[in-house]
Amino acid sequence: MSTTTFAQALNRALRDSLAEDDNVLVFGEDVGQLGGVFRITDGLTADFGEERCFDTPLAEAGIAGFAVGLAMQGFRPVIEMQFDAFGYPAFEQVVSHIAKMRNRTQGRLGMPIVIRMPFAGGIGGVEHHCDSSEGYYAHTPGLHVVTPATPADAYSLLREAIASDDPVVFMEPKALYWSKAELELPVTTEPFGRAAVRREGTDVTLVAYGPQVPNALRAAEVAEQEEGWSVEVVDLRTIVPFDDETVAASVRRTGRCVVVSEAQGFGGVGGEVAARVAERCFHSLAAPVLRVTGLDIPYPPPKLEHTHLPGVDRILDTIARLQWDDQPDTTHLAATR
Amino acid sequence: MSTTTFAQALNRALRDSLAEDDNVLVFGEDVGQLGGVFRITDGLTADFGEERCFDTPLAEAGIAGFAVGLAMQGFRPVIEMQFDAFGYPAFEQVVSHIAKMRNRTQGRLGMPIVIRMPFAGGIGGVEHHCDSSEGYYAHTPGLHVVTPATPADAYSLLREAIASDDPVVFMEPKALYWSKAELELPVTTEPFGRAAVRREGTDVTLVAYGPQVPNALRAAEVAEQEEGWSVEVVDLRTIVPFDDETVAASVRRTGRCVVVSEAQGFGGVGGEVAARVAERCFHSLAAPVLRVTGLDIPYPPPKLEHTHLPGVDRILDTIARLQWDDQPDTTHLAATR
Amino acid sequence: MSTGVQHLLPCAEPVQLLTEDGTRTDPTSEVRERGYAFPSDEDLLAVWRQMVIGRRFDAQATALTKQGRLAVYPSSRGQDACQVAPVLALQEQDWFFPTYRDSMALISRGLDPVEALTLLRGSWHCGYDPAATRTAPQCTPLATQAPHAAGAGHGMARRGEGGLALCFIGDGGTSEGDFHEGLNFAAVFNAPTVFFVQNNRYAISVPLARQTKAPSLAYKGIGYGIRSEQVDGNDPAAVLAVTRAAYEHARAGRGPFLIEAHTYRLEAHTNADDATRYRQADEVTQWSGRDPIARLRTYLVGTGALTPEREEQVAAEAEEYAADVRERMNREPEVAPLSLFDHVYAEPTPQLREQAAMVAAELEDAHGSEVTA
Amino acid sequence: MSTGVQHLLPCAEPVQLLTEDGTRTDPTSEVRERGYAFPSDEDLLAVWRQMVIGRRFDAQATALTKQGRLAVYPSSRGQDACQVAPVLALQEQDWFFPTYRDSMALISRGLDPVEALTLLRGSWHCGYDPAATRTAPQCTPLATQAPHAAGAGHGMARRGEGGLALCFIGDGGTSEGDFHEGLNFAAVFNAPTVFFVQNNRYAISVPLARQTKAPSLAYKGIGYGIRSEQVDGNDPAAVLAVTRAAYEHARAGRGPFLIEAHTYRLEAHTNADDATRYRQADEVTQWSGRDPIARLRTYLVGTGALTPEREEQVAAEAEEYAADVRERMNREPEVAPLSLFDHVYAEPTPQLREQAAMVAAELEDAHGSEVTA
Ligand SMILES: Cc1ncc(C[n+]2csc(CCOP(=O)(O)OP(=O)(O)O)c2C)c(N)n1
Ligand SMILES: Cc1ncc(C[n+]2csc(CCOP(=O)(O)OP(=O)(O)O)c2C)c(N)n1
Ligand SMILES: [Mg+2]
Ligand SMILES: [Mg+2]
Repeated sequence: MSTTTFAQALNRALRDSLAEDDNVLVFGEDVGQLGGVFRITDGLTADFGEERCFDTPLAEAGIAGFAVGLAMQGFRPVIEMQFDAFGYPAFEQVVSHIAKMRNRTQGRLGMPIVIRMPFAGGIGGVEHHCDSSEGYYAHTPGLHVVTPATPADAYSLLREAIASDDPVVFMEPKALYWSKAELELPVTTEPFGRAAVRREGTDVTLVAYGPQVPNALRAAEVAEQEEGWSVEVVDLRTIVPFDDETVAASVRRTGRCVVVSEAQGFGGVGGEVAARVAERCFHSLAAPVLRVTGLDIPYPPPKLEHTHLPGVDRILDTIARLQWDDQPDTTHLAATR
Repeated sequence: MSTTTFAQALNRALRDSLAEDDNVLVFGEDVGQLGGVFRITDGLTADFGEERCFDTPLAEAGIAGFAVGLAMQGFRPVIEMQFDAFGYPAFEQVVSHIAKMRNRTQGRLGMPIVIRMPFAGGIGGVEHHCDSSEGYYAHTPGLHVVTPATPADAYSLLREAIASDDPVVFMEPKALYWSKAELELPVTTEPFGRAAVRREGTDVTLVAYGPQVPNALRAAEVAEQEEGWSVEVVDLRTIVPFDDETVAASVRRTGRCVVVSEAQGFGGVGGEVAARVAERCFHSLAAPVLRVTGLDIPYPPPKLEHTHLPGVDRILDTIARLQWDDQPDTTHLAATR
Repeated sequence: MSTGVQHLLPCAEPVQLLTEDGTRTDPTSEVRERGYAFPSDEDLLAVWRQMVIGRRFDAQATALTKQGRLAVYPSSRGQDACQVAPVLALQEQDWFFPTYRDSMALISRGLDPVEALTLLRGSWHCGYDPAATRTAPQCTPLATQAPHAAGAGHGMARRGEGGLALCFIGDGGTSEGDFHEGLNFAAVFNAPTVFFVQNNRYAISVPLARQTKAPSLAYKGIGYGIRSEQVDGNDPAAVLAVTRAAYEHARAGRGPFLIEAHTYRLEAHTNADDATRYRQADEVTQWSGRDPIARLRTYLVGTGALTPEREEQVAAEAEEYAADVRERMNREPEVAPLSLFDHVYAEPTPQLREQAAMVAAELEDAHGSEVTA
Repeated sequence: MSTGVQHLLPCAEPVQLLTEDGTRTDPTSEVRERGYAFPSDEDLLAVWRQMVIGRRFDAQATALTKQGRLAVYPSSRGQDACQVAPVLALQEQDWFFPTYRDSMALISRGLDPVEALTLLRGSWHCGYDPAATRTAPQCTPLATQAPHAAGAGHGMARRGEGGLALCFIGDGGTSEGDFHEGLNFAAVFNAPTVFFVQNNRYAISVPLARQTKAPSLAYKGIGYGIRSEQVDGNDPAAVLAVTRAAYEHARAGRGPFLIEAHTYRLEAHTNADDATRYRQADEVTQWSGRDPIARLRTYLVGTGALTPEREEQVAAEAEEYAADVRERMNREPEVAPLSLFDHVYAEPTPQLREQAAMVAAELEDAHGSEVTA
């Protein structure tokens, strides 16, 4: 066991994939000699050569489209969008080509492309550097959307993403890059489509992903200590595919649910999760499913980001709204099933 | 009163806005002499001159960005994205500039831009011509997202959009362009942010918008005739701002709700609506809020689009799943409030 | 201006090897220096034959729209030289990146015409196998194929097997950002990719003058350090000669090449378009007089390469081809609703399995009620 | 090549009016023909003065990052001539479109330095009033300002008041599709927009050779039919002369103009960047020797326009300027959490009012608990 940061786990996953398969290519802006602005690709050019890890001109649609062409030739491109908001210029390539190619061609032409994208905030970044754009991609059929929250998942999910025959939008929570775990690499965690119960509890389920998993865990602890609520925390890990089973089983057990998502709330992943839970667990719910999300505003400047971000307090306030005093008759609710 | 099509109402709204305000400019691909591929801008160049309604080079980011520059100079651009999917190249301009400019500049620089976008399917269009992209825009703070479903709203909401000091993504359901109403123009309907109860009912609320409003109304009629269900139909009219009041009031009255949206369901507007309703009307609900949406697939080829689209049958099937036989005790449910 | 950049600029006038009435031009010194060799009769005969078949096919496809057998059809009549010559000059290992307009080019590449028409028939998006045919799906979002072709070219260079990528694009498409990015990537990575602009003077209704103020679209090349040329796109000999030079350039590892072919779309944008709204009849008449097929025919008859017998033969071949297309397109294609779920991902997600089950149940119901009805 | 296109191409070598050691060059005939007039001592003195103040400001801003007073700062040291001359040559009615790197240009335009630093301080996004200053918010998404500047230029032409738009962009930014679309729109609409590329040879770590194979970025102009020039970006006299010619061209209704200024970023990309990872120290040393301020100083001392007294005066002015910036930036800025909701729309939506109420209640709570604590 040794201490591994999230960033190191990602770097190692890239290394191991490059070593294993000659068709894996890593490219994007500043990923070569510089090793990426977050140093996720550090040393790859030195160790695997310019041929395998290289810089491109500054043009995100070009990067994504170039990856499409390379994928047609049997390569497995792993591309980086330097920051979430700088993925928008590539939107058309991602949505109309990368996501749809397999479908358009009746399965004859898959797109084994990984789009790495540092996302979300909490790092004091100026405008356009802290967007949460997972909602756009999750709403696009044909893409997998992966949001690791631990160094082990960072490694294992990235390996799986690169090995996948389908495109993966791999969203890396910037605020977690320097988070650590005791870990021996390589490690294999659960595959795509499996959520993880990160903490068990009986009173309420917090569903979170990516940057908000640590927050949810902190909130759960405080809730237990200060209010005596037993809080279960589910980490989605992958938004697409979605693990209805694990989420619904948890909420059916606890009878209450709060969804935590850092993105602006309206029309986002948080709404999808809340809607699914309410649909599937209706008769088990003792209170409405509530959401704690970012505000419906453009990501704020550094000095105000703490007001925007779902923090422990806001999560606790929301749990408190789950009508604990009403003691609704869950037996009767169950009878209406 | 005379018979007016949806398309004519839009054309008239553009005309009246052009006549009223010299700063209104209409531009995009083929909107000039051709009058647009759907003829929505028919005759505008002839009547108002090349200066006011004109063609541009084929470049959607360019069109949107050019509109930003013109808006900075006090103009009110009304731009057209020829088809929904061809709005994707402009995504960055829309999301990072048009949507955010007022906010970035502390209210000093508004973006009175209308982005007209024919959307959704049902017209036998080939790939990329029938996307439902409202979910992407509704998830973007700073944009109004408007989805008229009647000729009267087409006129009135477009006038309001052009008069608005904020950007509006104005989504025109292609399948409704040739729908008709007896109507005298100009007409003023309810403003942005007000949903309309298009049909009253007591047993279940159908919430729909844009292309699915007529479907919801047809389904309501069949449901009444064939099953004796009294179905209320709410037309959202504008997704952003959202009319929680009207929607929640209806669902609290009926106790049941089905959300109908043509877009692929996952992570879309349908999920947002379902989540809001379930949150706000929890104790009035006799059954979970269900959704009827497009499938989570790329928009299908013409010969298969009927399988994808939420049709009357699928809406009826879904209403049938609302646990009518259980006769849940709504009194007791209310008591848990 | 530095002479070091001269080779990146196109000729001042479009390269022409055959005059409008089918006689050989006296090539300018520029044309000679650039090595645009006049093709052999044999090669030109092959181009002529394929143009005749292509045009017949094109007419047949337009007819199929009237019978409701195609959802829509964008004709390339008038652009026949561009549709045929660059494609015939490709090698099998090369990749071709066509647009929605390039159905004639697809069949020139040897694709099954019914598979080629799948998109426009509306039974699926892409009907042919891109890997087997080394032909990308026809691209509708303008210019998005440019970076694909750059990537594919670079990919082939990496494989080292001598393949190249040919990317078709329209004049309108050159205004999109993806055109710029595609050309730049191709240049920076020295990809063997040939960009072939069919400048047919219109983008639906938008005339070239609204698209660009460049002296010619071929002047865009130097901004990427890409060798460029402009050619009379209705001169099959010139189109063949210039594309061949471009392929040689690319295969020799000298990087991408940009060709602008000046041509004209004789039909409306698609059968659904009304071209009289935006262009004058006499313009169309004028361009009809510059017909690439007639021009090449005159030349080949003149050299004796094209005999009346051969002409009859090819005409019959074209009729047969069209009859086959007509016959096969008149059969209603099979479309399986549940196939909608088959290829969204290699493995369907649980969510898609749920939705497929719902659709299956609906179909069962419908089938059931049909049976009882 | 047709001589008709010659005027759209840049000079073969970057225009230079002052040598590296500050003496007047003997301008080439090309330079003379193009009318790049050597500026007056008075004008050059104004440029020199502003460069001295700008560089002092730049150093001060870098120092503020070390004290945590700025979230980040992208220095433009070394690019001083580009930051100052084009901006001083603008008229008040003109609009300026800067990027994140152009803080020195912002203060050259007369903006309040604290307002100009708001973005980088992190207290809001844009701190100045774009309409009042006729300066767009600093643009971070690369090249997206190019179509804005085209639209603004066109808008000003419509108003007929003689204004123009100046658009700054980096070498890296020229690779983005929006650069292409912006230039093309400007050309097609004949907008009075001047695109000024600060080619500082790096885009963060990506060197120019990875960005383009063009002989020079100025060769991109002809592809849009845009008049283009390349200039020694460390020669303040040449930068001033060429931008002035470009402005005259635009104001005369002759359309947009593209300038590439060859320069160098002496600092790292931002204070957070480590430039030693991707470039050699001797390259930096070499470019340090081409300092635009020293060069112009030598020249002006030579002509007698710059006296020791004036130098002292300006140095003092610069110190005062920096002291004021330091002092004001050391005060903690006021940021009102509820202002987050004020300008998302002209009128907040009901949803935003709900969220504002939630935040207000949280603040009340926090305040309450502070009071009771
Ligand atoms: C990104 C995008 N925007 C708009 C369209 C709609 N559209 C289809 S064809 C066309 C005209 C294209 O003109 P051109 O590139 O000259 O090709 P041509 O049709 O003349 O072959 C347009 C605007 C599209 N397909 N893609
Ligand atoms: C669309 C987009 N992609 C990526 C970035 C991240 N980024 C910020 S500055 C920069 C380098 C820009 O280089 P250049 O255009 O040469 O300007 P310079 O920084 O040298 O002034 C990059 C890649 C961005 N801001 N916008
Ligand atoms: Mg065309
Ligand atoms: Mg640079």
